Amino acid sequence: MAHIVPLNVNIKTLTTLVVLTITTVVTAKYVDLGHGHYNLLLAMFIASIKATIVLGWFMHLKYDGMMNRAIALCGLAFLALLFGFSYIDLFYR
Amino acid sequence: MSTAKIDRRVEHSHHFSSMQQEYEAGKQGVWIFMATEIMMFGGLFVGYFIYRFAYPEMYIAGGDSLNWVQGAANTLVLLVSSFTMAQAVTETMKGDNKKALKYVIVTTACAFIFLIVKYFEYSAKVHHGLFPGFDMWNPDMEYIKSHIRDTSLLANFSAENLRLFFVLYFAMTGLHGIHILIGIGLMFWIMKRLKNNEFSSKYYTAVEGVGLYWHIVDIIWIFLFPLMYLI
Amino acid sequence: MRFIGDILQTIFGFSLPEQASEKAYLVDDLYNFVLLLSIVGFIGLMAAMTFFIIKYHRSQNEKAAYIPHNALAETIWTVIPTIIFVGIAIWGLFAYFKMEHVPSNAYKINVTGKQWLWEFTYKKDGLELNTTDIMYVPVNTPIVLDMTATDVIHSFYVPSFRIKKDTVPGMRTRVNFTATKKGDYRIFCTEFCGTSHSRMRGTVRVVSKARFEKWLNREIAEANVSDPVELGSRLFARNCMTCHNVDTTTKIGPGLAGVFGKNRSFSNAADVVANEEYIRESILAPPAKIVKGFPNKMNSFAGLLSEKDIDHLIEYIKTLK
Amino acid sequence: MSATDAHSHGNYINCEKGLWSWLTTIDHKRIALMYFISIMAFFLVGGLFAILLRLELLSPEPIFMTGDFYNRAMTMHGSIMVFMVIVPGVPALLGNFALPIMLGAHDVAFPKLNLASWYMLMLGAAIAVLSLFWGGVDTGWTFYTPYSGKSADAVTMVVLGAFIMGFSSIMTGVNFIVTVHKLRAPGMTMMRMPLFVWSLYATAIIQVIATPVLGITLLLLVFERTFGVGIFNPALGGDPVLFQHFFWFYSHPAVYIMIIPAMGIVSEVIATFSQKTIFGYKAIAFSSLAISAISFLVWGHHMFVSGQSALSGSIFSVLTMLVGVPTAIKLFNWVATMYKGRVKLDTPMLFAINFLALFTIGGLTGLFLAAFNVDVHLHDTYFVVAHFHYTMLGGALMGFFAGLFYWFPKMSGKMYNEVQGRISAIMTFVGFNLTFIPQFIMGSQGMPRRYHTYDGIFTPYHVASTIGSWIVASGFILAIYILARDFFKGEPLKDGNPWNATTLEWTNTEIVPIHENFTELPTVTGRPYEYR
Ligand code: HEA
Ligand code: HEA
Ligand code: HEC
Ligand code: CUA
Ligand SMILES: [Cu+2]
Repeated sequence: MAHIVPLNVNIKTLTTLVVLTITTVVTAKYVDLGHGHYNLLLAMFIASIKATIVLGWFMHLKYDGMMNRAIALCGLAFLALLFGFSYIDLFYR
Repeated sequence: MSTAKIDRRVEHSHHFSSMQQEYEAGKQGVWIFMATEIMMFGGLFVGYFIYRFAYPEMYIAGGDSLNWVQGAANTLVLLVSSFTMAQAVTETMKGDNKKALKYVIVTTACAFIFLIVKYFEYSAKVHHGLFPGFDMWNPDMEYIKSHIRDTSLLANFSAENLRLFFVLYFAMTGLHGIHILIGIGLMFWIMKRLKNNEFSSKYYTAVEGVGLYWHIVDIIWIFLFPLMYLI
Repeated sequence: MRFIGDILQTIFGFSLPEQASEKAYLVDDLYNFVLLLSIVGFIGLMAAMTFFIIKYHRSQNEKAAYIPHNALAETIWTVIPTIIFVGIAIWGLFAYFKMEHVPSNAYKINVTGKQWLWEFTYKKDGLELNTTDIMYVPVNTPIVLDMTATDVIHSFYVPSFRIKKDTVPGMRTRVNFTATKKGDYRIFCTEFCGTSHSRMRGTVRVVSKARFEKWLNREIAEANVSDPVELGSRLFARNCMTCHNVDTTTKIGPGLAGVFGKNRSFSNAADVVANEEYIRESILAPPAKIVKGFPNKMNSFAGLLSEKDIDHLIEYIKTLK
Repeated sequence: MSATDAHSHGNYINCEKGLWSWLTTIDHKRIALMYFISIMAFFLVGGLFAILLRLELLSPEPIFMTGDFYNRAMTMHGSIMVFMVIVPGVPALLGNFALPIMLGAHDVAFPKLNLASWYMLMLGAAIAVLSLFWGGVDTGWTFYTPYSGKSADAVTMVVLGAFIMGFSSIMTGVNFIVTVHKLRAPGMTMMRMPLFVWSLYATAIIQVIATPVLGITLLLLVFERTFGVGIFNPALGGDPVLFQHFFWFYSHPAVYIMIIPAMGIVSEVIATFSQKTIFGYKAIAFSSLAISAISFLVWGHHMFVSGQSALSGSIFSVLTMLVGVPTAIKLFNWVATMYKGRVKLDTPMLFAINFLALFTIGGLTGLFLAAFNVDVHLHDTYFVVAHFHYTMLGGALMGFFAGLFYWFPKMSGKMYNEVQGRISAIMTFVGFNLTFIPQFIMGSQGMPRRYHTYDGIFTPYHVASTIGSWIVASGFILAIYILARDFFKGEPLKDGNPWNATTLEWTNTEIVPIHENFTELPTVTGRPYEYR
């Protein structure tokens, strides 16, 4: 019925995730990007990549129908909204 | 069939018209629940960022006082468990309940390891008076000072604000921990059914659903780890 | 434009309170405009509906027509409301920013909301005046209120001025107005704040500039007396009078005349001679020594009165003979 | 299959007997009836509080309530009506009954989840109502911090109750979305779905996306109270306005959870009682989706004077106006549907007309509130109270009752007493306007809401309003009485489609549907409402 993800793909996914985790730790702990929120942004960027990989491969979104992708995206989009508007208030108060 | 006494599903429930339809419906239902999970944790993340920009130094101080090695270890544990869970789904889809069961057991073991590490972390925090409730808040400032990476940050720093960091730390990791506990419950349910050989290449919705749930729990941790421990 | 506004105001004015500030018309104009539009829209829609119901009642109409849609009609009633609604919004924004604009010469009063009263603080030449209940302001003078709250959120509302703003603990909010007519106007608290929310009312008293100056000079001088006995007597009147008389008669608590220096006996402690320490303790920890024959009715004033206040009270109580 | 055999005789009501068979049923129609009973009970309790409030407000000074008692009654009234009556009302009761049949499905996608949802509502409601015995709650239904962080102990209970009821709402939402996506009968394309189903679909999206945020907000409030954590407490560095953002991120979309399904009912009723195809099917269907999407962008209009930044206020004001557009489209389309139709004013249609008139007023007064500077004057006055009663009571609840009378014959197999039904519709209309029009006027004049005592100048309006409340209450009590009595004693139907409606629940089922809805799934060949 649905796509079966073989062992070696799962292993590759895991390896990538582990490598990215190490990157997160190293960049956050030992690379100082100076003032501002650059370290934060970098860490969030890597975390987003990791989340995308989990969503795509472990959670099979890559092989899944449009609808489930849309549902996942929908959650994220509305979350972005909550973020966006709350910040507009806080930063311009 | 020779395995007649085993309650193996070959027939869809009465209100569906095919196994395929039932499978897709079930999976979609789980996905929608995942969207609600995203929104729920999302609210906490919004709170996190708002206060982070309001009191950056307290987040640095708070984060530095956490044990990032334990955090990183837990991240790896969860990643591995995600992998074994994904593999369990793969095996179930192939119809091999036995192999799948083994993978689920490893996943559950990882979940327990995670909780044990968490227990040590929490008790260390409580020990240093960093639990912001039940009148236990009594921060050990020496401890904070000895961990902070840049002592100049302590200049404009108040214990009250530090409290906010630990509020969010305990709220977010606590809620995440509760999800892990629920996950463990679901794992046991799945294990029982795998043991009974209930799944087949035609019917594996439950395993896949639990898998999806487990991966979402992992994703949340992927964000929590750098935000709490590293940055 | 003002002319049209005035006409609408005469028609619909009954539903709004008296305009008593310079910018009140900004609210009323838009209110009246939307009201007019709503009435037209509502009557139009209802008239059409009633007409259809009567004309096409089942007893009148044998066969229904088949009209699944009509692009023109639907476009019209999408586009026109959009324009009107967005127009209203933009009008509202401009009016809002006009109202929010604070003239640079505005006179500043600090407002503090607390359960359940409003406190107003005037500053002049480094002196301060705190009042409650009635806020005096000069007429035709731009005023800006710098507001906060001490416990929970309240909201400062003067209907006749068309101003309202929450007062939030830990935050400063501002509101401004220019009163145009002398008289008394109501202040309401419009953010739910507990038991006596509905009693958290006050008055703005708009007076001539000269009278305001006079009032302020008098009150501020009054308020800034430095004689400890005088200050103590005021504190006493505000906080203690409900339970204590200043002679020897009993009210809820004992009359305090002549207490100082006398031997006191208690139902729960050994006798002492009333000295400053004892009075201080009576104010901060009343139950420690409960005067014989009296109930333990007095609440501690710790946190409510400052050290200075207590010194003043003691000085005053000393004088009671 | 064995399950089917047990149900193969009789209809869904009498195919199984005994209380236990009801409490364990997973038949969506039976669950709907259980919701019927519970929601009507909640409504009467909520209404009772309203009547008490109105009695107390007869005089500017207290009559028989203390301030604390009034505040508790006001909070209970608001919370019960919102969380226990009008949010679950249409979707969980009428939606549960009609949605699967309208789609040509045997049941919702997850019948057990459906039953669990009912139990969640009951559990949450029990906790919330029982809090009365722990001293009650006096925060208003909005639970604003910091007040709610320190007021009465029972806040924690009510908030937990609302949290649990939130899960009930999410479960219903998930169920409906999946049912719509996956369980449509052969030939039932999305564009052939009845408009009620479209509206429930749009509603379910809001339920699923917005409710979790309410959940987390309430949970934080519970933490705040039990651990004293201080996220929303300025004294501890928290931000009280943040609570309002979180709360309204749910609660504004929630008002559309209330109204969109009612709009769906009105679409059904108007098409059926005009015996004419609905005007602008697509526009009505998509405007539901548009409303639910835009509804997430406007929550800040509840916070215009809260100290939120002027920039966000401006953005929210403009976006709020945009919500009015799809709503206006619907109203115009409904009236256009009557044009050249064959209109008959039976009870459901009368309630639908109540809806049209009253909701239009409610919506139009929303425009006053959405205009940034006008709201400065009107915020938290009785103008707002009148606005939301016009939308929630005049809109959502009238639509709800239209639906109750409309589907009543299908639910019970009986016909209600038409004359009495019409009387109840007219009574609610008259009483409603008498109650709430005075509130618009006194609100504009500056009467603040949540006031136990008030300034004497408002007395005449309050008296009129209280008298009106007796008439509305009698109207609704009459309506509920008719429905309850005729469920058992009404005249049995001879025809399974008394309204000559076109949707599957009328055309393709028995007079009272069987347990499985259809013996054979229908095949759909065209749109609904094809009266030619
Ligand atoms: C069912 C519930 C419901 C619905 C549908 C609405 C619909 C709307 N609401 Fe309302 N609202 C509430 C329930 C609801 N509301 C509640 C409960 C509160 C108070 C909460 C609390 O504080 O306790 C509230 C409060 C509230 C406020 C905050 C007030 C304040 O506290 O200061 C605002 C402000 O913008 C607002 C606006 C609107 C608008 C613009 C709409 C729009 O969706 C309306 C759109 C409809 C129309 C516009 C009418 C139809 C149009 C025509 C017929 C077109 C023809 C007319 C012309 C061309 C002019 N509402
Ligand atoms: C769907 C929602 C809904 C509904 C239907 C109603 C219905 C009514 N409401 Fe309510 N109301 C709210 C939602 C609703 N309300 C909300 C959200 C608030 C805000 C709360 C807050 O500020 O936090 C509010 C606030 C509110 C106030 C303002 C309180 C204040 O600010 O101080 C008032 C005052 O008049 C009021 C009146 C009424 C009246 C007269 C009815 C009438 O229509 C009720 C009709 C009555 C009945 C239908 C039943 C009567 C039953 C009996 C008389 C006895 C029988 C009883 C048993 C057998 C148990 N309501
Ligand atoms: C609620 C009523 C109440 C208020 C308000 C109150 N008191 Fe008292 N007070 C009492 C009672 C009753 C006693 C006697 C019981 C006791 O000693 O605690 C008392 C006792 C005292 C005594 C000891 C008198 C003695 O005879 O030895 C002093 C001094 C005193 N109060 C001062 C004050 C001052 C100063 C204030 C205002 C800042 C104040 N009280 C406000 C009720 C009150
Ligand atoms: Cu202060 Cu309401
Ligand atoms: Cu709103």
